[in-house]
Amino acid sequence: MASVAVPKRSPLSEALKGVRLSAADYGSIWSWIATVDHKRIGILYGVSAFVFFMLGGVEALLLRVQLAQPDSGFLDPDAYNRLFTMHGTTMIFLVVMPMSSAFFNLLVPLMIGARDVAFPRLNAFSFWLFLAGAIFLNASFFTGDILNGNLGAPDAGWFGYAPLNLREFTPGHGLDFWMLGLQMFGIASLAGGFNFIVTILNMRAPGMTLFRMPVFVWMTLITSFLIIFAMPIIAVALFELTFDRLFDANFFNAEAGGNPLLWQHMFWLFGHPEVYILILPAFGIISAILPTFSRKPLFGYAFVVFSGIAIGFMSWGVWVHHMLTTGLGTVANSAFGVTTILIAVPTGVKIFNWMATLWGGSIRFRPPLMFAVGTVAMFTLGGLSGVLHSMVPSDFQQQDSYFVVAHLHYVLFGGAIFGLFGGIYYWFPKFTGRLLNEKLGHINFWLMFIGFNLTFMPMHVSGLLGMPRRIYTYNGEMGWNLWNQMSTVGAFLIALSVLVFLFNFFRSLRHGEESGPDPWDARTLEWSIPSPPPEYNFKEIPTVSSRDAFWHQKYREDETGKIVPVLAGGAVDDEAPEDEAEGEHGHGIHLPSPSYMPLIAASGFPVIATGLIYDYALVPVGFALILIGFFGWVLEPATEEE
Amino acid sequence: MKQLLNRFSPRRLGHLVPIFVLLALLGLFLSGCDTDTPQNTFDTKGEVAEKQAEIFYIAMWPAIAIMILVLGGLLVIMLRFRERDPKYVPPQIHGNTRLELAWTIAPAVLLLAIAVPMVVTIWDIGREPSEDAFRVNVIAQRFSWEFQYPEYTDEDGTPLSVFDQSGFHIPAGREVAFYLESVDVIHSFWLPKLGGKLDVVPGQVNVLWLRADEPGSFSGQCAEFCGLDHANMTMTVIAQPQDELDAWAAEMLE
Amino acid sequence: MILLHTNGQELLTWHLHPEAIIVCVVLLASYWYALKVWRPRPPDAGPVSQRQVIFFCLGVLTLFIAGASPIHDISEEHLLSMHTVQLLLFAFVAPPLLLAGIPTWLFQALLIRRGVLPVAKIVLNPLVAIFAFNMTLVIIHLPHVFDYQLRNESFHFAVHVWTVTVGLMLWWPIITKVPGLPQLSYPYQMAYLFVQSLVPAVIGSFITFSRTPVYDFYEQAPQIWGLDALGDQQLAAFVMKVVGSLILWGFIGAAFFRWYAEEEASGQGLPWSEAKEEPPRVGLKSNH
Amino acid sequence: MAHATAADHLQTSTGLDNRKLLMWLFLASDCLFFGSFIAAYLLYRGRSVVGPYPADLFDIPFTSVSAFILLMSSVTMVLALAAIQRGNVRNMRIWLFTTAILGTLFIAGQVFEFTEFNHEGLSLSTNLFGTTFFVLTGFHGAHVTVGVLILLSLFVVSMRGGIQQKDSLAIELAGLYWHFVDIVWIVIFTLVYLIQP
Ligand code: HEA
Ligand code: HEA
Ligand code: CUA
Ligand SMILES: [Cu+2]
Repeated sequence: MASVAVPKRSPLSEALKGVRLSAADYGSIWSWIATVDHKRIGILYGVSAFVFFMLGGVEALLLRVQLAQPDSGFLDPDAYNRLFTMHGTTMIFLVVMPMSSAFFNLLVPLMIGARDVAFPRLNAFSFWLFLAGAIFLNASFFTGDILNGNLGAPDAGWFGYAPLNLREFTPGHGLDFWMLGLQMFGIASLAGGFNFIVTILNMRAPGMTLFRMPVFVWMTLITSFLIIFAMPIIAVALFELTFDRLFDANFFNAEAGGNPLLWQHMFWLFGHPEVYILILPAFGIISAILPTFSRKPLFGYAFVVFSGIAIGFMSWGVWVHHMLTTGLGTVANSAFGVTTILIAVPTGVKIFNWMATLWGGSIRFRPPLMFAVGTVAMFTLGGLSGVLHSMVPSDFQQQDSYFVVAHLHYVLFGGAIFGLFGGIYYWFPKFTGRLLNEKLGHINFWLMFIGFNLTFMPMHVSGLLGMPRRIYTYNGEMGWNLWNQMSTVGAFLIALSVLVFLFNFFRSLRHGEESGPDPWDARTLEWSIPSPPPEYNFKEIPTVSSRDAFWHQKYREDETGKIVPVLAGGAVDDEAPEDEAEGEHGHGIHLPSPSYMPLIAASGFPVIATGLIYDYALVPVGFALILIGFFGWVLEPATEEE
Repeated sequence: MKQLLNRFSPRRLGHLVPIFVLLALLGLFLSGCDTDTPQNTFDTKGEVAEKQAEIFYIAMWPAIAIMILVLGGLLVIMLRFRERDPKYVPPQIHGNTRLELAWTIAPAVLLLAIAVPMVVTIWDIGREPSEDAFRVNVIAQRFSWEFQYPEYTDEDGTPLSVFDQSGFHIPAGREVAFYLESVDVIHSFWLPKLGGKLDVVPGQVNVLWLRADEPGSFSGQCAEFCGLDHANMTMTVIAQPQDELDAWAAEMLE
Repeated sequence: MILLHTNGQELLTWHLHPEAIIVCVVLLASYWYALKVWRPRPPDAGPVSQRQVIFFCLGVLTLFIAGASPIHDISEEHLLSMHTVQLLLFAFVAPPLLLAGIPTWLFQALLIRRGVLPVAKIVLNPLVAIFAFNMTLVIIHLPHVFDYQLRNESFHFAVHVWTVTVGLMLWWPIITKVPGLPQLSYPYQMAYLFVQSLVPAVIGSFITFSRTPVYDFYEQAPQIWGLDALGDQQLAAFVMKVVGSLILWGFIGAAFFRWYAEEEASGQGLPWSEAKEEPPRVGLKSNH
Repeated sequence: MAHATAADHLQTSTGLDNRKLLMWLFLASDCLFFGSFIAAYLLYRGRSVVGPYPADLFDIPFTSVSAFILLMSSVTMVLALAAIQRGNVRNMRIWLFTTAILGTLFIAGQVFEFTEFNHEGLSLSTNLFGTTFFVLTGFHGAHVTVGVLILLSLFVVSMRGGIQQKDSLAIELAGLYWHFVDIVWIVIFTLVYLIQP
């Protein structure tokens, strides 16, 4: 990790020079592969996450078709089990988390007035390793005889409970791919987490104190801390599983005295902080959107921030609410029931502050605002069903029923996905220079909103009517038919809304209305630079003297206390510095050079994983790749030599 | 007049459509609660299920109130504060500490209040089964259930053991203590009308007590995903008066 | 099992605890002496505020309740959970109150003097304090030490006194601001308290999920209030983890909002009313 | 503050070097790795259904010696850092190399211990003790190995003149990591070897 200055004549750095791109190659395919620019990495994250969203969505549609009627033969049980496992795993790890990472990457440096993240190459490494893990995980589909409908994917559910996850009960390689793929993904998230903490703490523009940072940046900081403390726990659980499955160890083997509940403790000790890792970025996004579209500052900034910190902390003390029915005893259940319901308090503080932000504003109904308000409303519903879960005795009836499925989709789809869509509508112009079509945006929103409620509201009912989750079939007498049909219809409405979005996206990329630097009359720094932002972000690093700095540049109060625009304020100077090398008092703007090393290092991981499953000979090859990548990385100069 | 008309213009009513949809769904949702379907958790037929449903209601009504508060509040705000003059910039209000305290403390108090009956009920239904409970050992195995009745033994002293998923018998009106054991992976024992579930964890014996108030037949199923045929790990439990049960057992033992 | 018939009621009677009473009286007497008789106060310092006196008395009262009330007896004879309540009173409640009750000039008079100051600087160093406190916490919870403590009265008393002492060290940088002695800025206070909240949580989780009673003593102690040894132990862990964190997080919150207020007060740009026609380009002002 | 490469001539907001902050965060996160493994070990202590048990195998004097060696390597690491901070590259090299050697000795001791245990019938799959013991100490051993690799790389780079007084941060970071791994061993040694139920 330590980087070392190598004397200029080092043969290794000479040799490396041949394979290095210079910043001038910006634009070629290779420049994307070797990129270390946070904006490009952000786009790569976003696009991959969206592809996986479609994949996970299609998996969900298959599930819904199967469940549309009782005793359906559309999918066989094996396929069904693999599909819901992949659906859950994909949506959580390959969609919401990387989509959030996309926003971290795109926005954090711009919002704090930095040229890039603290460790650009570590950032690239993190993306490539995520992609490697994601592809590796999905490759498991092909380990079965896929043409004959035998998928090879994992089939133990997204939380893969022990001892079902042992080789004895789940033979085949699907689960091996799952555990190793997630392991890679975890390392990638860790790298990202470290990077963003350092970036936010250390790379702020002059005057950008912590309390002047946009709430989105705060949420990124909190999420990153959650990541660096939660990921190790799941990593250890997966390590232990790996040893059990591949080397006959006994961690979860009840016969040898092992305790299967150990897995659950570790999984949920990670898993509950994880759900806040999923939702806090969306909270950050709507904390940016609501003030802009109501033309008011965020209400209760300090309270919104501190409730985020409190949620982050409390999330460590509630994990047993996923294990209320495992027989841990009345004391544990009471204790964790109480801590769990208390987490509604800081979350409520956020909800109320958002409402107060809108109150008294001048609200513009543009698509980002629609999605943001949708998030507040739908997340509240999801949160409330969460509170119903945490009422322990009633959870005995709800646990592992469709009521849980309803809850988790309300918070994850209604909260996180709606928020992320809002973010896409909001910042699309910043990174493409064009607006997404507004009419289509509204259609997209209403279709998704109605489809979403139609899909998941009935699941509350079917759950309370005793429908367990993860069943591929049910008896027609159970009274669940109507509710399931509604869900299935709703799911296709959602799919339609996603198609509308895709159409809008591709059309607007080419034909969208030009946005200019600040289409929404926004408040934060990223809108003070041209759209799309130049490679170097800020021609001169800004000096910040207040929260919502950009807004204060545009508006002021006149004698009567009315707020009036400043005539010359907010004009964005989008000429490139005449001579780039002369940017900042003769220093030149040093951009980190592109590098292949992160990709090489990341590619070692799937090689090792494949080796562990199929042929140990590959393992050293993988290690060699990693070493080559890391050494090259440390030895090549970080910026182009002058 | 014009203003009034404007207030109810189709465009504005359009905004209300989703709310109507939501309300309609909510209505359906509430109506779902009192249908008579085999695994309806509200159609309680035993003490434990009843207490659990009670707790559900204790939390549900405040939840619905808060839902109306938040969704209704949002709706009002959206209608009342929508942009009228694009040039208008509202006063920049940064916060209000008293409000913040209010909406921190009020929910906390509400939650602690509903936590009291919750904890009481946890201890209430979480107690050990009583001395005179009818004991049944339940052995879960992928993907079927086995009931063993230590109270009914044959000449050699081996207890009566039943594998018939379509009819396990228990006494009505008497507490039944289920001793749950698994021979392979984790399952979950669930008879919705009699009470919430308890997991069947290999390597430990979990004890769940339930009581069927009246004779009847109750459907239940495995609730923890346990592999390929988890969906079909169902069971029907028949509660009958003690004498009928004894007769049934005697017949089975032959 | 002599006390098998005990019901909750008779446990609530008070017994005489001379050592606790002596400690409390000595504390109050010294406080009174320092304020009324010794009065080393510099001429420009204000009088002791009523609030401070109340805090100090509450602190002493807390010590008394923890050391001499039925809490003490139950924790010593029956319940681990009550023992944890007692520990919280000794370590997280009494020390902040006592510290808040002592005026700054008294600390200065006591600690800033030759021979004392260097020691005070070391002892009150936050790193030393947090280390000492948590080592104490871990060591007194080791099963052997713990069981011995319950069987030996004077050792038990010493443990309590020591707990209060390290508690005072722990809370020093949070409560007091004495020039010349170690202090922490608000963000560091938050970090400090956060770290402090981890150790009890770890011990707490370890005890919660132990499937057998960790401490022999309570396993054999007569049960009361329908709690068996395991349930009692889980309750103890809960108290340690949740109540302990609540206290710590109260202080973390306070530090956060004070920090915020401090920043707001110091760092506001030009107020809008003072801004002239062309305000400074706040967002994009150049660096140099 | 050290200014090692061109990239960080910018001042940071906290004044702490980016890489140093990164290292601290990494170590904090690593604590949870070790914490989880240790928790699993403690949870399963004394629950093995078949032998061999810890008491049958542990050779405390032997392990104490290797623990002592690792402890000494922390001292030499401190000396290496002190040397480069004074600008004494030669001494730095010597101490760096000594540290690496001591680390290697420790690994060798662990390999010996593992094979010895294996001979006496303890493998990863024998019982819970085998499983948790090998995975925990093996994970620590892997950390030490990585540390040795870092030290040797630094040594090689310094032989080619790549580390000067201004680059002392690199040594400092390696040292942070090394001391951390050392402290973890003290914890493991105490909990696994010394305190037995
Ligand atoms: C983004 C993800 C996310 C979020 C934010 C949450 C938030 C919450 N969750 Fe959820 N949860 C999941 C994702 C999430 N959850 C998932 C994926 C599962 C299933 C895992 C699986 O089994 O597959 C799950 C499962 C789950 C369970 C286990 C159910 C079971 O299996 O038996 C429980 C039980 O307590 C629970 C509770 C809660 C609570 C109390 C909150 C709270 O944080 C909610 C707080 C918010 C509010 C309450 C609304 C706003 C507040 C106000 C307006 C203030 C006033 C309110 C009151 C006074 C009540 N969740
Ligand atoms: C962020 C998380 C997330 C998201 C967004 C979703 C989205 C959806 N989920 Fe998800 N779901 C989970 C997380 C998520 N889910 C988790 C964690 C589980 C638990 C898994 C487990 O038990 O292990 C779960 C389980 C789960 C189940 C329960 C399975 C079972 O227990 O048996 C069901 C059943 O209906 C379901 C349905 C859906 C549907 C219909 C959507 C839809 O909203 C999806 C909409 C998206 C699309 C439709 C994509 C768009 C595609 C196109 C535009 C292509 C066009 C193609 C066609 C029209 C063919 N999900
Ligand atoms: Cu058994 Cu599911
Ligand atoms: Cu949770």
